[in-house]
Amino acid sequence: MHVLQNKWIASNTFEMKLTGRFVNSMKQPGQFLHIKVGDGTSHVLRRPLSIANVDHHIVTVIYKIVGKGTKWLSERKIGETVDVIGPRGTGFPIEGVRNEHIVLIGGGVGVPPLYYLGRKLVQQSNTVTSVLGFQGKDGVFYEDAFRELGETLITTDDGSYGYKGRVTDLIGVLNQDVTQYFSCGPKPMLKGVSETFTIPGFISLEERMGCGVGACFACVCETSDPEDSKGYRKICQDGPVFPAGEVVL
Amino acid sequence: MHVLQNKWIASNTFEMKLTGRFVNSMKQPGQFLHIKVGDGTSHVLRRPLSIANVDHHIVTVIYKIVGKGTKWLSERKIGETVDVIGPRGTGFPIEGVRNEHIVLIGGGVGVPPLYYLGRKLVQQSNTVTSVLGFQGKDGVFYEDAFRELGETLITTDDGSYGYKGRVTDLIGVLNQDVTQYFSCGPKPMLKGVSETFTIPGFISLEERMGCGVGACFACVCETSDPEDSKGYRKICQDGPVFPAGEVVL
Amino acid sequence: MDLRVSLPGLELKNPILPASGCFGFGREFSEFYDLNELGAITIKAATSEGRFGNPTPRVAETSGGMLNAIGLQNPGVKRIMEEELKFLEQYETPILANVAGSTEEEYVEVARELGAHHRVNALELNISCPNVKEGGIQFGTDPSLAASLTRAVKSVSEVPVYVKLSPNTGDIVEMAKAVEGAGADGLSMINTLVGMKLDLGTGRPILANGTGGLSGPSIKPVAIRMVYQVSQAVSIPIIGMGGVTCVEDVLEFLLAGASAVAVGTANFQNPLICPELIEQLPELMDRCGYGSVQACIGRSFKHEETSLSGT
Amino acid sequence: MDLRVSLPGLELKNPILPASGCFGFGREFSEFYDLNELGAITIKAATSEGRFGNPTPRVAETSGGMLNAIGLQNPGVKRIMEEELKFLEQYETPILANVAGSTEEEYVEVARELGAHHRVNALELNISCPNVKEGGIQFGTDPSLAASLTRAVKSVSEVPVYVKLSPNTGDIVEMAKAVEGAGADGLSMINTLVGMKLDLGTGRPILANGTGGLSGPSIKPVAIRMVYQVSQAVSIPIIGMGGVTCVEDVLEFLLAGASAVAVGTANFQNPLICPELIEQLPELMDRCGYGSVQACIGRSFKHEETSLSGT
Ligand SMILES: Cc1cc2nc3c(=O)[nH]c(=O)nc-3n(C[C@H](O)[C@H](O)[C@H](O)COP(=O)(O)OP(=O)(O)OC[C@H]3O[C@@H](n4cnc5c(N)ncnc54)[C@H](O)[C@@H]3O)c2cc1C
Ligand SMILES: Cc1cc2nc3c(=O)[nH]c(=O)nc-3n(C[C@H](O)[C@H](O)[C@H](O)COP(=O)(O)OP(=O)(O)OC[C@H]3O[C@@H](n4cnc5c(N)ncnc54)[C@H](O)[C@@H]3O)c2cc1C
Ligand SMILES: Cc1cc2nc3c(=O)[nH]c(=O)nc-3n(C[C@H](O)[C@H](O)[C@H](O)COP(=O)(O)O)c2cc1C
Ligand SMILES: Cc1cc2nc3c(=O)[nH]c(=O)nc-3n(C[C@H](O)[C@H](O)[C@H](O)COP(=O)(O)O)c2cc1C
Ligand code: FES
Ligand code: FES
Repeated sequence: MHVLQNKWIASNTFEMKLTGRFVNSMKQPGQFLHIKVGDGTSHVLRRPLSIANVDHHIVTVIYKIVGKGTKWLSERKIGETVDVIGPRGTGFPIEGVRNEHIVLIGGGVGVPPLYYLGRKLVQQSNTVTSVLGFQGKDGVFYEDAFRELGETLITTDDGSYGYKGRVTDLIGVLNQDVTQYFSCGPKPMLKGVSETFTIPGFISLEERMGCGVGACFACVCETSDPEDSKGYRKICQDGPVFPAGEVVL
Repeated sequence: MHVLQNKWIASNTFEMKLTGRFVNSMKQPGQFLHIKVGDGTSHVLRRPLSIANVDHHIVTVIYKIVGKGTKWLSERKIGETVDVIGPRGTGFPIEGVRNEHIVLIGGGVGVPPLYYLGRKLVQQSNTVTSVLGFQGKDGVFYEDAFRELGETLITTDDGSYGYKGRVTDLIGVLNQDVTQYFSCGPKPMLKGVSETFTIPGFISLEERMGCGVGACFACVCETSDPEDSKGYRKICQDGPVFPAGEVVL
Repeated sequence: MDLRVSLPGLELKNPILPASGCFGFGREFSEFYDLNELGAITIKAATSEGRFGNPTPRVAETSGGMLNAIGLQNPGVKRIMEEELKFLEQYETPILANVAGSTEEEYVEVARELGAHHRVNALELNISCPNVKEGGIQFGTDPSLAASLTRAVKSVSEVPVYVKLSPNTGDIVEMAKAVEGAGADGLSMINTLVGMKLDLGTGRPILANGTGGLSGPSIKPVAIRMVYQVSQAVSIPIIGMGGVTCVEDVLEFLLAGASAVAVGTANFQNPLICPELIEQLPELMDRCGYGSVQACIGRSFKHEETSLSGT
Repeated sequence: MDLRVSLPGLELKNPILPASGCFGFGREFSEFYDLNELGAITIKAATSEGRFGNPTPRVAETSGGMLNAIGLQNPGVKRIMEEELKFLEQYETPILANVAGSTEEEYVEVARELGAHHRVNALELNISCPNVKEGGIQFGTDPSLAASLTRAVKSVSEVPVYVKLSPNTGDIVEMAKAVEGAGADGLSMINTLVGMKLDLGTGRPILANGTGGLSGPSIKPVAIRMVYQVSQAVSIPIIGMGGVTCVEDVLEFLLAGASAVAVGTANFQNPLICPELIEQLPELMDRCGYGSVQACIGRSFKHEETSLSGT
């Protein structure tokens, strides 16, 4: 796919816009792109990045530089080509979700897929409240974009912006009419979120991936139900989104 | 060093002009630059390329794409930086060479260092005749540049340009007043050249290199003199240029 | 250009097959291309009962390679036959079924069942999985254990048996000869080298299992060397693998002495790698002056023999 | 930040030293920086007589690594002492002298001479050179031969003896324990993995020697795994090496259990790599929360022990 934009939007965080094949099949929020990084075979594994938005043949990903692959990505210039497989995985099941009050809960690099999700939900006449957690003020991104979708609460670990603390701390103050939650972020956060809420919800998991297409069994997680016929789920194929409670966190 | 130019000049052959540190120390023709190719550690060995010219803080190399490293080099764009160690090695000993008639004999990627050598020799009031061999018409480069230095004979393996045959075939027709020869090219050519000539000469060798600085013993060749106290020479340090007959070809 | 290779149990229309464990049971890749294009399909290791495998993380990237410690996760031989081989019935491509186990009895049981399945053309005895304590690696590092296991499996298998060798040994030739002597019909080599990567943040190994198997371009020189040495020491054919990412690598394995070439890790970077290699191979062989795959096999040393004997 | 490490015979002011064979005798690199910056210097293998080594080509590049088959070229122990150690007298950096040979007698002779030289602080017994038929590799793959050689060398050496282990073995821990039992004062690991690369044009191996030793980033996961396993099984210190190219790699070796870290192949890409690593190490250690090199050593498993024992 072609790079249309690749810009710094927050501390070590970049927003990349791509266009090319596949974009039209990117319809379900929560899916990811599987991106080749580096030249030749210097990096044998692709990097999964969530779809943060799709708009007029343009797909957006938002990524944080954490290692060599994301570093390499951040150095791509406009007009260059990036080798992308996607969309992969099973995203948030929002078909038919209408006129509900949904809360989106995201932490760090779990925030990006929630934006596309929120946009879709609003298009489907839902009310959306977003609770987004970041490490600190420097790391906050897309605040205004989320505000356009609905009420948006920001937390930072160090209190340098918004509420000081974790997103789970705010669950109690949420409006009682919330009907469902969708969440993406680090495992401890997802655990906290799914243990705190009593309403139904869906969570999106991360795991180190090999193939990213369901063939290598690198990314499995256990099902909560010991009677489940398979006993496991593949995050790259059955997920990354699962109904809260389906898999062991 | 900074890339000032990187252009196709003949079949699979590129001319790259660089500027930066070191250029002022590049005084002896026949030395080489030791160039890092690829990103990070995808290629652990540098590539040796002869200095083809030095002019006003600009150094020229001419290279043929034969593998991944030269391919990578050919994709460098103006303004990019290339990591260069150099000048390395011992070149042609031309200090004090004046008013002689010198013949330069080069084959393929052995031609580039002869151009800088020829320029220096002409500056030192020598007469220069060049005999340059290429695979075919498409591969010929720098013909006009050499003609400006003196008489220039071109041979091609397939006869598609100039004389058909090998550079050694032309040694017989050279003017009798030739006093020295300097040669660079593939080993069989150097062998032919040094066996045909009776006058003194210098030849420049190629070998796969590890360090390129004399520390790893990858690039040694045997001395012809079995009584030589070391018995070997390092091409990257003692050479690549040797008096004809000093080392075993 | 003749790409055919005829191996015990496997009539390959071209020498390219996916390596076990990197291709699941073919289902996912069938979305990318028609599996009938492949020379053969190696399916993921089967054990007698289903196994969940190791805790995650199970993979980590290294310079020019990767580590995996999947831990032989598979649904067990029964479900593999019922669900996966069933799915593969729609294709004609020969199937090489990878067999794993903790005990000789388990190997024998799995081999008996899979070898009797009409869709399985040959077995690949995985005595080299470094990632589970009870994964057969003990068989893969001791030539006499390997030989006795090979003999036991051969005695029950209805199809030819390829033994997959571990590179984690000081003497690969000895191992190869031992299993050849025990009746192996062919060899697969190499499995992964045992490696480790630490997470500098936590100070601990990235893989939950601690160590993992190193695969990818990094290990190709080791694989080429082993295929080169073993193919000159045995007379059974070798399926070569380890770090193949491009058509030049395929030719290198053939020249080193492999009769077919399996592609593992590279499927992860490029799901279309196998059909691309099949498409590109004739042109490269032609350029290098080979008229058939058969003519390439072992050329590196056959060549030498010829020139040494003075002709 | 305390970078000091105290090892048998070697008082290192920092844990970085060049690996044997990738640094000659220091002369060439002394043009790039002051050798006094180094923790120690490992010099190229010495044999009793000068050796010319293997025919060229002696090196080939691989994906993320390289093969070499230099073949122990060196001017012989006498000239090394007269010319090279003489040159190194101007520096204060401790010297680890690499000892090779074809027979036990040769090793013993070289070790006696080098060990008696006032400029040599410790010996590194190279029982792992894969590149010459008579290069000691037989000692490196057989634990009892390795132990007897170690004993013989220890009995004549005036300085501590480090044994350099080969990774081309199925059981590195057994080998390490054997030489520890025979009196080794320390271990160096790893030497190169045996590999090969073919030239597709000629069909033959690129290296004139056929096989060569694989080094560079490719082999790092194997090296880390071996250091991790061995450091938990022995109580003598380890000089770790294999594929170090950046300061993160240095820390990874320390955490895995190495007490010092040698840099080989990376000197070829960046002649300034050693001083650069020394300069960068404090910042990285600080960022990862380590106050001294000592605190890093073996942290990967010491950590585990702690958490397993529940504290
Ligand atoms: C389904 C999914 C969606 C994701 N979406 C986003 C996103 O939208 N934005 C974003 O910034 N990050 C996202 N991540 C995390 C992202 O994939 C990693 O940060 C990235 O792969 C790190 O690559 P690297 O080369 O920079 O790091 P390195 O540490 O050098 O990577 C080495 C290897 O580890 C893997 N790895 C490292 N960290 C992670 C991680 N947290 N999760 C999975 N694999 C990892 C890499 O993929 C690679 O194989 C997502 C992960 C998953 C599984
Ligand atoms: C002193 C010297 C001067 C040279 N000058 C020139 C020049 O001016 N122009 C030019 O086009 N070429 C020159 N060469 C050859 C050039 O170095 C190789 O063509 C180049 O290194 C190939 O790199 P690659 O990555 O494209 O090929 P690959 O085959 O992928 O390289 C793999 C490895 O082999 C080495 N290698 C491959 N071919 C050669 C060779 N012929 N000589 C030495 N090493 C080789 C590479 O350096 C690398 O380490 C010179 C070689 C030497 C030794
Ligand atoms: C994720 C993964 C899973 C693997 N699983 C198996 C397996 O189940 N059985 C087996 O024999 N080999 C298994 N292997 C080893 C490969 O089949 C192959 O031998 C090895 O990876 C070297 O080839 P490559 O470098 O092309 O990947 C696995 C390799 C990987 C990377
Ligand atoms: C060109 C070259 C020459 C070597 N010569 C020796 C040697 O003489 N003695 C020795 O013990 N190891 C020798 N080695 C092995 C290195 O010391 C080191 O163990 C190995 O290369 C792994 O480290 P690296 O990946 O950092 O290079 C040599 C390695 C290379 C690349
Ligand atoms: S990453 Fe291979 S199965 Fe999910
Ligand atoms: S390349 Fe290392 S000595 Fe010449």
